Parts: sequence; structure tokens; C-alpha cells
Amino acid sequence: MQVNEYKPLIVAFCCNWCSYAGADLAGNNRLNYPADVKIIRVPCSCRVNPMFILRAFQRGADGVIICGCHPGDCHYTSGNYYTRRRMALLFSMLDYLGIERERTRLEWVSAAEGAKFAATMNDFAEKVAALGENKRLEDLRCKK
Amino acid sequence: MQKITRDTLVSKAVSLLENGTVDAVLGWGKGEFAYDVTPTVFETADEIRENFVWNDFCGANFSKYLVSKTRKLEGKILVFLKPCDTYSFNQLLTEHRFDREKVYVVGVPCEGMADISKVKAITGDGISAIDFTDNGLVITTLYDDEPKTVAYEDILAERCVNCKSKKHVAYDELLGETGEVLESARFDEVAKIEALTPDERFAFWQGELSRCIRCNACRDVCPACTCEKCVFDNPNSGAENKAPANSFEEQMFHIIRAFHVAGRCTDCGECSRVCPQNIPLHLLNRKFIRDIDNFYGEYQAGAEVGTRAPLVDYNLDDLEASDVFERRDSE
Amino acid sequence: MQRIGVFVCWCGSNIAGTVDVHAVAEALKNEPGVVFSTDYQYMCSQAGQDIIKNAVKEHNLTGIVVCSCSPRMHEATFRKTAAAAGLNPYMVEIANIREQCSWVHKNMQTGTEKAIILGKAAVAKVNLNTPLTPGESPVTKRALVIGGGIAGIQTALDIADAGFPVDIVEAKPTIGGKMAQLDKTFPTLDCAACILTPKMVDVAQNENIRIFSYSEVQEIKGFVGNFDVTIKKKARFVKEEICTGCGACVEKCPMKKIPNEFNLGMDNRRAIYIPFAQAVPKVATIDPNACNMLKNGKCGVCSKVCTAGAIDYTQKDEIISEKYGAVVVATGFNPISMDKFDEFAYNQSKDVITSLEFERLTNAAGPTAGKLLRPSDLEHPHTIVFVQCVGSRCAACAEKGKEYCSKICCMYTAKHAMLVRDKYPDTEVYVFYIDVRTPGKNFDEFYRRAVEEYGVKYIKGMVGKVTPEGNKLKVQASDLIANKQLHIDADLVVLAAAIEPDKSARSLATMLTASMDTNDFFTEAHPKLRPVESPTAGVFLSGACQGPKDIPETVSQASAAASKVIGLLCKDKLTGNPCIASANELMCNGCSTCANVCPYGAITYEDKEFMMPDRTKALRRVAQVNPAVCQGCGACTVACMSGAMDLRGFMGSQIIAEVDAICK
Amino acid sequence: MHKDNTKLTEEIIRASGVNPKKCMKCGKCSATCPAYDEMEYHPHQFVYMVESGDIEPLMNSKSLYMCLSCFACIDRCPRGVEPAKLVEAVRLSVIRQQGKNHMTADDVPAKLSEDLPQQAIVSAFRKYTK
Repeated sequence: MQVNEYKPLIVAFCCNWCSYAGADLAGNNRLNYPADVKIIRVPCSCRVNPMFILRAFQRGADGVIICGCHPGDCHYTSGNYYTRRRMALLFSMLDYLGIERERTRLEWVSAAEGAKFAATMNDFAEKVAALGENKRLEDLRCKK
Repeated sequence: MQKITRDTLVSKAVSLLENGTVDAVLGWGKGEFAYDVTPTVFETADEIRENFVWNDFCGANFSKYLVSKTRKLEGKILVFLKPCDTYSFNQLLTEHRFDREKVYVVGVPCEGMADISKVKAITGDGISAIDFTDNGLVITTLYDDEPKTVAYEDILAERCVNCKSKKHVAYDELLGETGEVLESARFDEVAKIEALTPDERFAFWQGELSRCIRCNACRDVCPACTCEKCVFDNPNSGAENKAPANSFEEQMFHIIRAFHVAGRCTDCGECSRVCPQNIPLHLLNRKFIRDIDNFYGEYQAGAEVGTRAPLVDYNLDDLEASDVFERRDSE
Repeated sequence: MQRIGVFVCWCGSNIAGTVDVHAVAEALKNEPGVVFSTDYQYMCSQAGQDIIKNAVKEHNLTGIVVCSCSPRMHEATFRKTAAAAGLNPYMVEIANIREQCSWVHKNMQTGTEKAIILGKAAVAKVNLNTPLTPGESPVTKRALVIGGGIAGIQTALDIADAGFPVDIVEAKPTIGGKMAQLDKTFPTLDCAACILTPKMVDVAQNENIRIFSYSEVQEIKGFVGNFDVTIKKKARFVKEEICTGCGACVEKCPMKKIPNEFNLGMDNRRAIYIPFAQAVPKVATIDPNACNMLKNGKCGVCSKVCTAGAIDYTQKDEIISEKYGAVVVATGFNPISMDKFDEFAYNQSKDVITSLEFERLTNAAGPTAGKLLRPSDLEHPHTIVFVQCVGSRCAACAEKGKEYCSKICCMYTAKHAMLVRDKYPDTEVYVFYIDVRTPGKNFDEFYRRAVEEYGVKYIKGMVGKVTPEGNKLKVQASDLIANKQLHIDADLVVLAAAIEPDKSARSLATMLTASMDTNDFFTEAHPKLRPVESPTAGVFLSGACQGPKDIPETVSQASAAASKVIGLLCKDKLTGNPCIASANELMCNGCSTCANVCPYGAITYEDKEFMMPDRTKALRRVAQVNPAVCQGCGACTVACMSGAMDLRGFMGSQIIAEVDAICK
Repeated sequence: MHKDNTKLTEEIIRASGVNPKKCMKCGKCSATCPAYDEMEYHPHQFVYMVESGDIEPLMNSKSLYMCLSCFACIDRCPRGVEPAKLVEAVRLSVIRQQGKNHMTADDVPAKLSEDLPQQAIVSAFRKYTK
């Protein structure tokens, strides 16, 4: 087993107003999390199309996490409520297809929660690393 | 066996066409084989008398055709809709996809439609003639001397076995009587899959989806897929793939397609009917419907015109995405 | 193909300490579109910015990637730099290699690898960037205030003082609202009329303010800076310009038994009436449901006695259309109905009243001329029971009460109790409370005075049942501290009814596409940071339409709303955020899904003729995004199935390019 | 504070379907209760005692059988706490634990009276019998 060698690839979509700022705060406070996490800035978590998530998996991502403002704190008042429904359904569908449920996550991280951002990323990266490479979505169609 | 007769439908169509109520009729037309029924626009009474078909293979849902047909036609078009078709009709109206004024809906009661693959499984291939009798279908094939009788209950399509409603939710006129919304077991199959282990689920779907030849029939027939241009045909969408370049794109196609119709899919079952590979695509749609019902309260797309679909709505105390599995596993 | 310049910042050792900046600059040189790549100690410094400017000129750059600190820090800086070099500012993208890379990773190798990937993602995005220009729209320099209570009055006065014309639309025949019905105000106990009526006069005399009383808003179209509003001025059958408010008509009107709304039905008015002496405008109004002349054509007394000739039985509703730059909602509140609270016997006994009715009973201009007499027999009540939280904090049943705290009841009940004990020391006063909530300047002191100086009996507990028996009200209540059930024979029971938004608010919100919460209070653009604005641009919130408020809070919110309106009206043109949604009409289904999720009501639909792929022409319904209203959240882009809706600056293709670059 | 009654408390909460945490301690239940003076523990105390797991004194108290199940407290509780259902649940658990009935068929004739609706006797019999 080469679990220790394996480095997962994680894409994090962060909303500009809360979570991206939370990630910046984690940086300001020098809170470590794995370099495997790469952040993409979006104006609001509701900008994250399920298509982006699948695209990331398609191109080899092992985990995708979406971070937005806490419910009730959305800069655009309602964006994260739509995100919550969309992701709940999408995650449930991926699980239904037999894809490991730990590969996707939706988290609420405020601009003040640098520590939560780092902790979340550490935890997520650890869980994804434990799963190993993301094969299932790729293999779903080719019967071995 | 359908209770309403072809003659009733034909004379209704002919009289509405002749008295000028409508200018065209959207109905089922003769195809190459007895079981092969083709959606057809009739413009004359003679065409209707000649080619109009009404039998147990008239499964096609015409709601979707109205989007393009009403655009082309100046006057009114008559459309025959079975109960499940009327849900799609309402959903399309909710989405402003055509002008209600340009359509004259005649509701047709439906006793359930036959699934040709179930028929062939019994009789074998080479069907040359079908007689519709009270006892079932009497089928003559090229390879058997004696015609075979198959009972209706053995060949009823899955979506009709689990019929969700015999109620017409939209019509201008009814032939026969409308029924009630039914208690159906349509989610049993979904629940069964949910109860499997992730590995088993994966194996199940791998088995099903690996057969996809990406013919797009499911998309083309789906009354919820009426986009002017599909994201999969659009070079700028970032998801374009007319033919799959790698295996992964297939999954993307089916997941995204199901996601795009989530909350809008009326569960008419056309996708599974037309799939040449018999992939149970309705199980993807029903999964979303079941989740929506469980997470956000029961919702039937198309039951009424103008309702707000669950994915464009929210509650302040909605289920968190992280609690989805807990909620489902606890059931 | 873009010509992209990459500028890697060291940020001293902040970045260079964990990221090999030369290696990053070198690696990014090979990315598609990159024609120039360099690194420098401090890119944000003047010298650093000059490097960028020179490179733009020298290498004819069309796009810029700065690998530096967070875009939240210096995106604006580098956009300005680009603009100064003649580039469109939106051709700049930042790769965040400080907060999200060098500061969180310790190892030089991993840091450098990640920085390169982040740089690649930024390059991939810039390759798809297009120049963006913010849209502009003109501003109509006139404000509309809907509601003429203290909130509307204060907002209108403040806006008018800044020199902008304001119209107030008020549904009642006079402005003044609920405050005009109050007797004294807490915690200072000055009389409401004494402080309100001068303000009402100010409104009437201010030449920047027009009052449309007895009117309602019928239709609102348009968007921030450009609202088209239709106002229906209901016929009052009296010529407003001519009526002098002398009141002769009122005195002579034979229809005397019309319940007087201003006194909450506790006395009567005539069919022609002026709500109260200090009404503004002080003109008479004929109640068409009560006037014999209007109903049967018999009477005409008022017309005969009016020396000014102001009566006009043929007057019709008038429709006024006006343009406004800003709309202020100040529709206020009402006490909820007590019909569902049988246990308090409100409908069985005249002596069970609400607090607002109590205000009228103690008001010098009220039905008893200020003497506290019980409504049933006009006797002095000797025992009064006040019940707090009637319908407030009531989560059990939505039809009955409200889940929220109505906020003002604790204080006005303390005021009532105190005033009673002050004027009539022989009266026993009980207040049943669940909690006494008195946050506010001098509020708790006020409540304590009621207890300590005036001897009001505050009892922690609730009234369970009120039963009228003879001329008494049997009150059964709990005292939770003494752990006893109390039975009090009261003469008067006063219910602190919960307050709810005015019924007109819901339809108004629909017209404005302004969002509301489940209780029909208007939602703020941000609960903490933008409390007086609606998420719908150009719509502002004043007073209790946004949530329960007392007078000082209402007035401060009213002035805050006014200052926001003034800020808007000061501008000649509105410059929008260019990163907004836009619909590709050729792909749009016109399905309204996007409009359903838009929190700002920025999306409308139009029928347009299109050449279809089969060369026929067809009329299709397509989405139109109003650039002045869209805030660029992107909710619509995901709701849109066909992908017709896209967000400038965060296009689907750009984000996918970033994903691809990261996952390569 | 109290002896560990977690299991019993949970049982009572589950049997009654009541969430005592919703209580805001206004006392309207006690204000409204017609049997208040007969009770050692009053409705609002009842809710609080269940919430804090102080069940035993309740189970040993006569208060349980003083509740008339008139449901005035349920009707008037502004938070939808439904104290009478808690009383009922505690009553039931006493009956279950003791394995005996608080009222037998033999007790009925003695209780019959002109003024008492027969229905009250029947429902009391049901309530106090396993």
C-alpha cells in the first residue's frame, strides 16, 4: 500500500464574500492545510453548476468541495439556499450511482472562520486520501 | 385493451377539423409495423381516416411536439393526451413553452400501454401481425405457424404497471371519463437500489450505463428536454460532446440530463420507452423525484400550471447537504 | 488569441519564502497565450505597477495575470494599473499565491507546484476574458414614500431637506399613522401629538413634498433610478384645494352612527368626516358607504352648508402616473386580530381591550376625552389587568399568533401601567409578563420606576382565562414565582396584542419584486450591513414594515433610509457592476426558471421574432437581464438548463477552463 | 443533580411526542388549568421537571390523577408544548411500571353520579387501566 505517497487532487469552489475570505483568513493566520486543495473563486456558491463538479471529476479530481456563506448570511440573500438544494440532490444522486459519498461536500464557512476553513480542508483531504484515486465515475460506463 | 375505440377518436378529430375548431391534428399514425406507431400531424380528414392509429402501442407523449408545432402553425392544433401526458403538458405551460390558446386538448383515457420488448420476449422476433382482442394480443410471427395470444398483464409497460395517475390534469374536452391519482409503487425499485451497498449500486449502474450508445433518443423524446439548444450540443457550454470522446462523458450526460429535468420531470417514462438499449433511465429521474419528496415535501411536476419547481425554491430550514444520507439511511 | 503578461510578486519574503517565484514565472511562460512573464519584489508598489504598464506597451499585452496576494486585497489596484496602461480593467486576473498558497504551505516544493497550478488556472481564465464595461442608467430625481406614518414622514422630510422632490402616498385620509393615535410616548412620556403634529405640518408646508392622501399605489414598473408608478387617488368627494377644513359639514351631517376608525370604533363619526383635529391635509372626506347622498341621492346637506363650495358628489377616482428614482416602503404595522383568542373574552366583553384601544381611552382627544372610563358602563375601573405577549412569541399556531417578539409591548405596557397609577392612585394595576424586555436607552429604568415608584404589580406568569361575570371580569392567572394560581376580579383587561405588517405590504412587495420573510416583513439587503435597503435595488425600508420597532428606532431607520435615497438621487447616472448575467437569446427557452431564482427581480421576458434553424420566423419569449438591477450572483446561470444564461466575469467556460487547468 | 433518568425521560418524551424544550416558561398552562389547586406539581412545573429529568417525584405525585385531560393547556399554550400529553405519558409509565391498574371495573359503579357524564367515566377507566 502506498497510501502515504498518494496525493489526492481536490478542487474547492469558494464564494467570494464568505468562504474565499475565510480561506484568506486561514492564510493570514498561517493555518496549514494540504496543498492538494486548489481554490476556484466564484461570486456565490449558487454559481457552482453541477457540471463544473462533474467536469472536475472527469479531469481527474478526487474530491470536490463547495464552500459558501452560512444560511441566512448570503451576500445575495438567497444564493446559498439554492446551492443547498442543488447539492443535496446532486450528492444523493452520485451516491445512488455508487460513487463514494465522501468525495463531495458542501460546507458553510464565513469570512471569520479561517480556522474552520483549514480544519474542513484538512478533514476533507484526509477522507478523500483514504479513498484513493477517483476511479468509479470514470469506470461507471466501461464494464470491466 | 383500450376501452375507448379508434372510431371515437377518429370521428372526434374529423369533426373538429371539419367544423374549423382546429387546423391540424396531432395523433398516432401508422408506422412500418403493427407495433410501430409514429407521431403524426394530420391536416385532412382523409389522412385521419386512413392512417390514424389507436391501440395498445400508442405510448408516445405528444406534449413536447406542441413546442415546435404551435410555432409553425397559424391556427389551432388538436392534440390527444393520455392522463400522464397531461402532466407534461402542464409543465410545459408552466415554462411558457407554447401558447395554450393555440392548442385544443382532447383527453383520452388510457388502460396502460404495451411494452414491445416484453411482447418480443414472449413471442420472439419477426412479428408480422397483431390482433387486439379482449383476451390479449394475438400475435402472428414469421417463424411460427400458429398465432400466439399474450395476456395484457404480461406485457404492460413498467410505467403503466406503476401508473401514478389516471387523472387528466388538463383538457378542453374529454373522451370517456377521467380517473383518479393513484397510489403507485413506482419508487419501490429506487428504494431497492438505495438499499444496496455502494459497491452493488455501482455494479448495477455500471451494468446499465455501459450499454448506452449515446443515441440521444432519451433526450429527444423527453418533454422536459425542450431546450432551444442542448448544453451537450453547444460548443461554448464546456460540456459539449455530441459523441462521447471518453467514457466519462456518458456519466456526465446522464447525470446532467437527470439534474436538468429534476423537479420538472413528470415521470412520464418516455426516456425508458424509447431507449434502444433498454436502460432503465426512469430510475434516475425517479431518484430525484423521491429525494425531492423526502427532502422538501411531496411535489408532482405538472399537477398544476404555475407551480414553483423545488429546485427554484427553498426553505430557510431545508435539509443540509451533509444530512442527506442520514435522512435517507434512517428510512 | 490573447497576449498575456504574467507578473509574479515576491511580496518580500511573504511569497518568495515558500514559493520559488522565478520557477513560477518560468513555468507560466509556456502556457498558451503567455508572451511575457516576470517576477518582482513588490508588484503593488509604484515600481511594480510600472513594470506592468511598460510590459503592456512593449509586448502589446491584451491580458494580465498577477500572481500575488488575494484579489480581495489588490484586485482593484491592478485593475487600475491596467486601465492606466490602456487595457480594459476586467482583463486582469489574480492568482492568489500568498493567502492561499505561500502562507499555508511550509514546503518550498509543494508551494511552488501549487503556485504554478494556480497561475495556470488564472492564465486559462484570462484567455477567455472579454473587455467589460459597466452599464449606465439615468436617475429620476424624485422619491416615492409609501405610507405616511412617522416613518414615512421622517423619510420624506429628510429627503426633501436635501432638495429632492418627494411624494407621500397614504391610504388613509390623513397622514400621521399609528403615532397620531397614541397618547404619550415612552420613556420620556411626552405627548405623541405634541411631537408628531408639528412634523405633519412641516410636511404639508414643505414645497418639495406632495401628499397623496386617501390614495394607493396601483402599479410599479421599472428599476432603480427609473420607476414608473401609477397611483390611484380615491374620490373623497371634496375638492381638496378648496376645502378649508372648517368642519361645518361634519357638524351638520345627519349620518351620525358610523363607527370611528380613528378611535377604533369606540365612538362614532359622521358620513363626512375629518379623522382628527390636526389632520394633514385638513380636508373633509365623504365615506361613500355611509353617505345617503352618494347612496340614494337624498340629502346634500354638506353641500348646502359648505360656504367654500368644496363638496363634489360627482368626483371620480384619479389616476396619477409619475416617475421616481427611489421607492421607500413605510407601510407600518397593525395589531393582530384578537378574534382567535377566545380565552381572553375579547369579543364577549367591551371591557377587554387592546393596548391601542387603551391609548385612545387615555387620549384627551379620544372617545372619553382622556378620562379613563371602562367602555361598557363608563365607570372608573379600579382593578386593571394588563396581559403581555398576546399573540407574540406564539409558535403553536400560525393562524392565531406570531412567532416573533413584537418588541414594543413591554415598554408601552409599562407606560400604561405607570400612567394609570399616576393619575388614579386608587387603581390596582397588575401586569402579567413572561419576560420583561427592555433593551434601549433609559428603558429598563423606566420599567423599574413603574414597579418601584408607581407600585405596579408585575407578576411573572400568564393569564389563562378571562370570564365576564356581572360587571366584573374574572381573571384566572398563574404566578410562577409564588407557584400559585391567582383569581382576580378586574374591571378592565388590556391585551398587548402582537403587531403584524400592514396587509397592503404583500401586494406591494410583489409589485416591487422586493422579498419578504414568512411573516410578511420586508427583507433587508443584508441583515447587519444593509438594514434599510431591500435586496431589490432602489427600494428602501423605513419603519415597522421591516420588523417591529418603537418610535425612536423607526425614526432613526427612517432617516437612514432617507440618507440612502439621497445618496442615490445625488447621482446623475448609475454605474453598474459589469460582472452581471446576460442571456443568449438564441438559446433561451423563455421558461422563467431564471426569473424564479433571481433575488433582485432583474429578469423580465420579451417576445421577439427570431429566424429559426429551419429558416422560418418565429416569435419566441426570451429573457432580458436589467443591468442596473442584476448584482451578479449567478443563481440564474445554474437554474438555466439550456445554458443561455451566463455570468460575465465568471462565465461557465472560464470556470471550466480553471477546473481543467487545475486538474490537468 | 437528579439520578440518571435519561432513559425514562426519553421514553416519556417519545411516548408523548412532546418537546419540553419548546417551553418558554410563560405559565399560561398553569393559568388556564381548572385543577390547579388540587395539584402538588402544576402543569408548568410538570414540563420543566420532565425537561430536567426530575421524573420520580412526578410519578409519585397524586397530581398525575388530578389532571382532567380537559386539554385547555394544550389549546392555549403559545408554543405548542402540549403539557397534558406529558401528564398522560407519565401516567402511563407509572401504570406500566407498576403493572397494575389505577382503576378497576369494580370502582366504576361507586363513581357514577347524576352530574357526571358517562363518557367521563369511560375515558377515565381507559386512562387508568393498562
